[in-house]
Amino acid sequence: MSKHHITATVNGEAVEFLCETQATLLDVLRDELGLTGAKEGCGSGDCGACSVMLNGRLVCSCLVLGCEVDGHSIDTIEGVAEGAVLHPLQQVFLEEAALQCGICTPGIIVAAKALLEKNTDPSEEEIRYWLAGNLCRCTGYDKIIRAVQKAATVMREA
Amino acid sequence: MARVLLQREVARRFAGGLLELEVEASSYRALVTALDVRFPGIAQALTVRTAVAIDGEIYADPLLEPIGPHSEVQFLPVIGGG
Amino acid sequence: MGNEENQYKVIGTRPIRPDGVDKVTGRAAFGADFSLPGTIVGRVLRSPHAHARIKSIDAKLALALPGVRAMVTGADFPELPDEITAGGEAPVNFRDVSHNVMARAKALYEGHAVAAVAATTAAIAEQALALIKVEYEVLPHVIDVRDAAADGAPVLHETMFTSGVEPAPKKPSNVAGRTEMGLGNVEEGFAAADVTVEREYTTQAVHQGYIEPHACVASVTTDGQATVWSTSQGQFMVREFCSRLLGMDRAAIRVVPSEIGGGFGGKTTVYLEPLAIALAKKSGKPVKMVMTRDEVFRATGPTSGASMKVKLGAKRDGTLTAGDMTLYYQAGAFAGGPAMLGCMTGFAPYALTNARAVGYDVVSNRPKAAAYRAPGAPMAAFAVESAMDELAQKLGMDPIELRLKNAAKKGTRAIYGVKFPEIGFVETLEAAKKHPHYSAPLGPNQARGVASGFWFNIGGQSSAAVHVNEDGTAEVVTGNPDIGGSRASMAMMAAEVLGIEYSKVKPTVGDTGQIGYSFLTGGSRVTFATGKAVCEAAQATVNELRARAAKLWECPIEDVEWKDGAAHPVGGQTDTRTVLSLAELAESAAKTGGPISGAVGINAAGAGAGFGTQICDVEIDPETGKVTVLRYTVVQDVGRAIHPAYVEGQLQGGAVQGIGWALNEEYVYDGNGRLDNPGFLDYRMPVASDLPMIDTVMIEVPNPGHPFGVRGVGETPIVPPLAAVANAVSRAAKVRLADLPISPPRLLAALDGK
Amino acid sequence: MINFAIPTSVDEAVGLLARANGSGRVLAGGTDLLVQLRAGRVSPGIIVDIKRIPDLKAVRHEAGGLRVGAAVSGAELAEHAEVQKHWPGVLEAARLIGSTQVQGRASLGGNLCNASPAADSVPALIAAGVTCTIAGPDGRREVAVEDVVTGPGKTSLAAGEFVVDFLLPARGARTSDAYQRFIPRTEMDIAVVGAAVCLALDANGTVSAARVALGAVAPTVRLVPAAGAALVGTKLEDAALARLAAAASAACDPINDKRGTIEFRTRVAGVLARRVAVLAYDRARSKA
Repeated sequence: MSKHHITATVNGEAVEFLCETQATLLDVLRDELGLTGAKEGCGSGDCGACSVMLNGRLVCSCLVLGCEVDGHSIDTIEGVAEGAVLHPLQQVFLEEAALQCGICTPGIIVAAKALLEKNTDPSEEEIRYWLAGNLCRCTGYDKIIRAVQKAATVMREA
Repeated sequence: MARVLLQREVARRFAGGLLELEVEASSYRALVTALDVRFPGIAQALTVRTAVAIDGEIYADPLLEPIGPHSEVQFLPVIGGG
Repeated sequence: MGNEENQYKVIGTRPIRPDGVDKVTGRAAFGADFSLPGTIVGRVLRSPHAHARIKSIDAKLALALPGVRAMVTGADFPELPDEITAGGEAPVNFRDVSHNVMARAKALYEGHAVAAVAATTAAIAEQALALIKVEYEVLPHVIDVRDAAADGAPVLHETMFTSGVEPAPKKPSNVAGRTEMGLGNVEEGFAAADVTVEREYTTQAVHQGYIEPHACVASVTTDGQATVWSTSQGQFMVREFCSRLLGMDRAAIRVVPSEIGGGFGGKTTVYLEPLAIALAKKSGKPVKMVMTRDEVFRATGPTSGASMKVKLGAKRDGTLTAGDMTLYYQAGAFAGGPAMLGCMTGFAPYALTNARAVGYDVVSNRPKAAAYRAPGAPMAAFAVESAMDELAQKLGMDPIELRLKNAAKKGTRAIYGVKFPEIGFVETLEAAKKHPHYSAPLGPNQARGVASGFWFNIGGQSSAAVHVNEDGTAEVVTGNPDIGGSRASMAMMAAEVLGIEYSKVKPTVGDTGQIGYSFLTGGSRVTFATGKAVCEAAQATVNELRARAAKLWECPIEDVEWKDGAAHPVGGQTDTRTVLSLAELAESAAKTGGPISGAVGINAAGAGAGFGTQICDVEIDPETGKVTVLRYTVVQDVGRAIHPAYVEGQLQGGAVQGIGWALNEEYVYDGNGRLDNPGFLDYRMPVASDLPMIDTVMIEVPNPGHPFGVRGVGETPIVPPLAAVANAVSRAAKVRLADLPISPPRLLAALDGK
Repeated sequence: MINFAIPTSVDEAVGLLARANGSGRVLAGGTDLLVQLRAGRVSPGIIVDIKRIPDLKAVRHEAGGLRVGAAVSGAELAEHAEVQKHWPGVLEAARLIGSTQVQGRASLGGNLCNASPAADSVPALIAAGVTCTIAGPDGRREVAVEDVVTGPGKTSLAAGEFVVDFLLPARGARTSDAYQRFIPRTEMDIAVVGAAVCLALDANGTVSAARVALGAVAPTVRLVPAAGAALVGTKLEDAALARLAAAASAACDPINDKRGTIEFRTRVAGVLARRVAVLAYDRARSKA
């Protein structure tokens, strides 16, 4: 048996997949589960485009093996909106034009959501350091930081 | 007569270093034909890597552009971009 | 379509982009997100040597590996003539492009493609690469541009004889070309100067750094029809390049653009697509190819490093009397670096009557340079704007005043000969001077730098189609990949012309079979040129709508005017002529002649030049040489901001790329000519915590060449920052930093040496 | 074909590694291992995921100190308030390993056993006098952290051995620590120089004991006794700090590479040691 049979929970739903030892969680999400929202920008944990939540913690899915996640819970960008209702971060990113090409956006939204769940009123500096592992080459980060600040306000007032 | 300004390299190779000259032409096509009569081979050189500014307006493909009696026609390198 | 304020309903507002929801929910499909049933995986074998003769390639073992379906090498690609091809776009030597995507007799840089295989899985493809036996004869290599230009350097191309020098050289060299341009008499200009400054400057090769690696899928049917799904800055560029490299008709290749995850000029050429088509043809299977980040760094982009010398002369009152510059730009392994563009742009912001610029295009054993946002301009601007700062210091003048004193205006002749039309450079300087940032207090070890910059912006060929739907909504189809929100701008311009709501317009980026030829997304041209095409297509649609109303009213079309999204009878309503909305005309289209559309193809001239001025505050740590950017302001003439938020985004993003170029980004080579930092860990692009907010001031000096006054905005913002940062650091350090990047060891050494 | 196992006890892990005859690799946070796997720098016969061994993820009090499982991630460590209070230098060093995402995975054990001279947590662990438990086929042994790494990528661990946990020793009053590193950016870089200082003060605020460790300036992280000695008996007067900086710089044996030059590293090691000593001193003083 050259592949591992893994069961896990992805975005609240039970999934099963087969994977080889070297396959990363990112490979599994994209190639086995059809969840292509997480992107591979570097494959070495330096860009954050593949950010997902693993058992409630923010990780780069390119630095997790698929076979590690047996029995674990994974949340991806595809699960951030609740049905047709966008998460406040998603809505604010749209309103504030906090994306240009959009390739880093899924990772940044997953990461920012993790921050706002821990800290409902982060400072600019806290947001910048929290997101330092999410590279964006288009925006210069300005609108991203402002969008996270605004989303925090929206969420606090909700 | 339109005032024609050549690029230094083209001027050196084909026009004996002449950078500025006057040409009677009502279109770009006629202007290049006239230049080629005077400086054989220049027309070919002006079709590659060359753009044209007619009265300050840059054209990548000027073939059919009209030339006014007092126009300034400036040859320049093709400009790309990122 | 005039240009007075507040006359627009849609232009200048900030609606949500049409592709936005897909992008915040992870649905948007980028290059690597596409697959077809039965797709196999293509991988590239790359040269481990900087310069080597390929003596033989033995693939027997690789091809025997179960799961391997096809392999290609240089022998599979036709030889093309060694010539610059003038087409409807920038001049290209397709022989070089072909040799760059797949090496022939020699590998010219580490990472140069030597062979490619397709196999059923990525792992098998990787195994197959390891089984290919390539016999190399390693040759001496050269990396540095000055070394490459020197006598006795290892020559990359035996057929390269420097162009632009008389008499033509008899010996081949790495200097592909020399270019010279000028105005007036430089020697006389310097003789008339009271003060001169002269210095040498260097910048390093930097990568565009898009987060999305190159990726494509190619499928070829047995009758030779290819379809390519790929991420690029131009589906028509991909089609043309593949057609030329593979000897296929344009009509035999359909290119479907994916969403593009950043390009910045780096996706204006092909790397994988021709290989994928060739592998798909051989294997009979769809082939997917995705680069790793390592491959992106080793084999694509970057832009040239430069070695430059600039001299400026001025009167005591600051009036420039002469400028002279010599630029050596890295071209990478093949000719065609942007030295010429450096010569054209460096002095462009200033009214110089005596100026000379000499540029050298030099090849070396590096990946072939690709366009990067205002290609060639940031390096020359770094040198010239640093020299301006030094001159201001020497004259005891405020650096903005010095620039104002010499600023190019309408009618100023640039070094490349053209007199500027309506431009807004002076306005950017005035706005920068007035900005509170410019007079804010500074603390110890802090200083402020200013620099300006210029970029031409281009127009060119674009197609656009507007289709009125049966319910009164509309489709807008263009042929330009949307790299930063342009679909929103296209929809906004169409909505404005049609007179309907933005939300009723659906913009689409068509594939090569769905829309007419469009030059690629680059040169800051899309909102200008393709936008102009959209305006004209929308106007044609309006004319057709008026014609339909005229039919219904049984009157000449001249009696129908279009306003607020409806046909109005000239002279007011009558019993038979009541206002007909676009929706009503759409509903009755079948009765009046069928579907209502407008389609145009244009070759847009009149791209307005872009000027900008930027202010940067830094603090230096004198003990470690570390630079912190404290505050940053970008001022730019944007002509007319269609969607101001995305224009601001261009200014901010361009400035930050320039900050990275100034402070940390560089290609580092080891002694064997191998890239030592091919990843985001050690190729240090700015991260969120490195930066302050980037303030923007948009000056709107409308471009008369566009219906709404649009100028390109994407490239200009990367031109000033190299010098803005360096000038700030130089003032804080009290020593001139003339070599980029200003990394901590370099600044510390400069502080020691002062 | 790489095998993969998820043991649930230390003994089971030891058995798996022992049977692998040296071809086994331990997977904790994976932030180094996965990068090496992808680059083809390692090709293990088996990967042993130790994160489901309860002790490896535990943080518990022991002898006035704290026993921290080797697979505890930086983010998890930060959730223990006493670490912040008593070992702020260790925590800030652990928290500097990589991005927020990497913090969710990277562990002290991995950071040590990857054996990089630039590992951020290691100077802090050494300065703090931390020991670790190593389990292997011959049982368990307790080793000072500074004795684990023997060279770049090399450790003193025998085949089949792995690090189980760390003991952060009890901290007396007026004792504290600090760690800083120099990087070109503000985040996401590997340390060009790292400096950790742990100080104990007497009632008068005079340094009674000091340990200084430097990272990225030699083939392994260096404990620099001369630098510590420069501080003992002082209140960090300028002269003492100058002696510290000189001793720190003198202890450097760095290389030129893409991240820094010999000259730069040597110089900045002194600068950082001085800055970190001041920080540790202030912390110790405020911890009556």
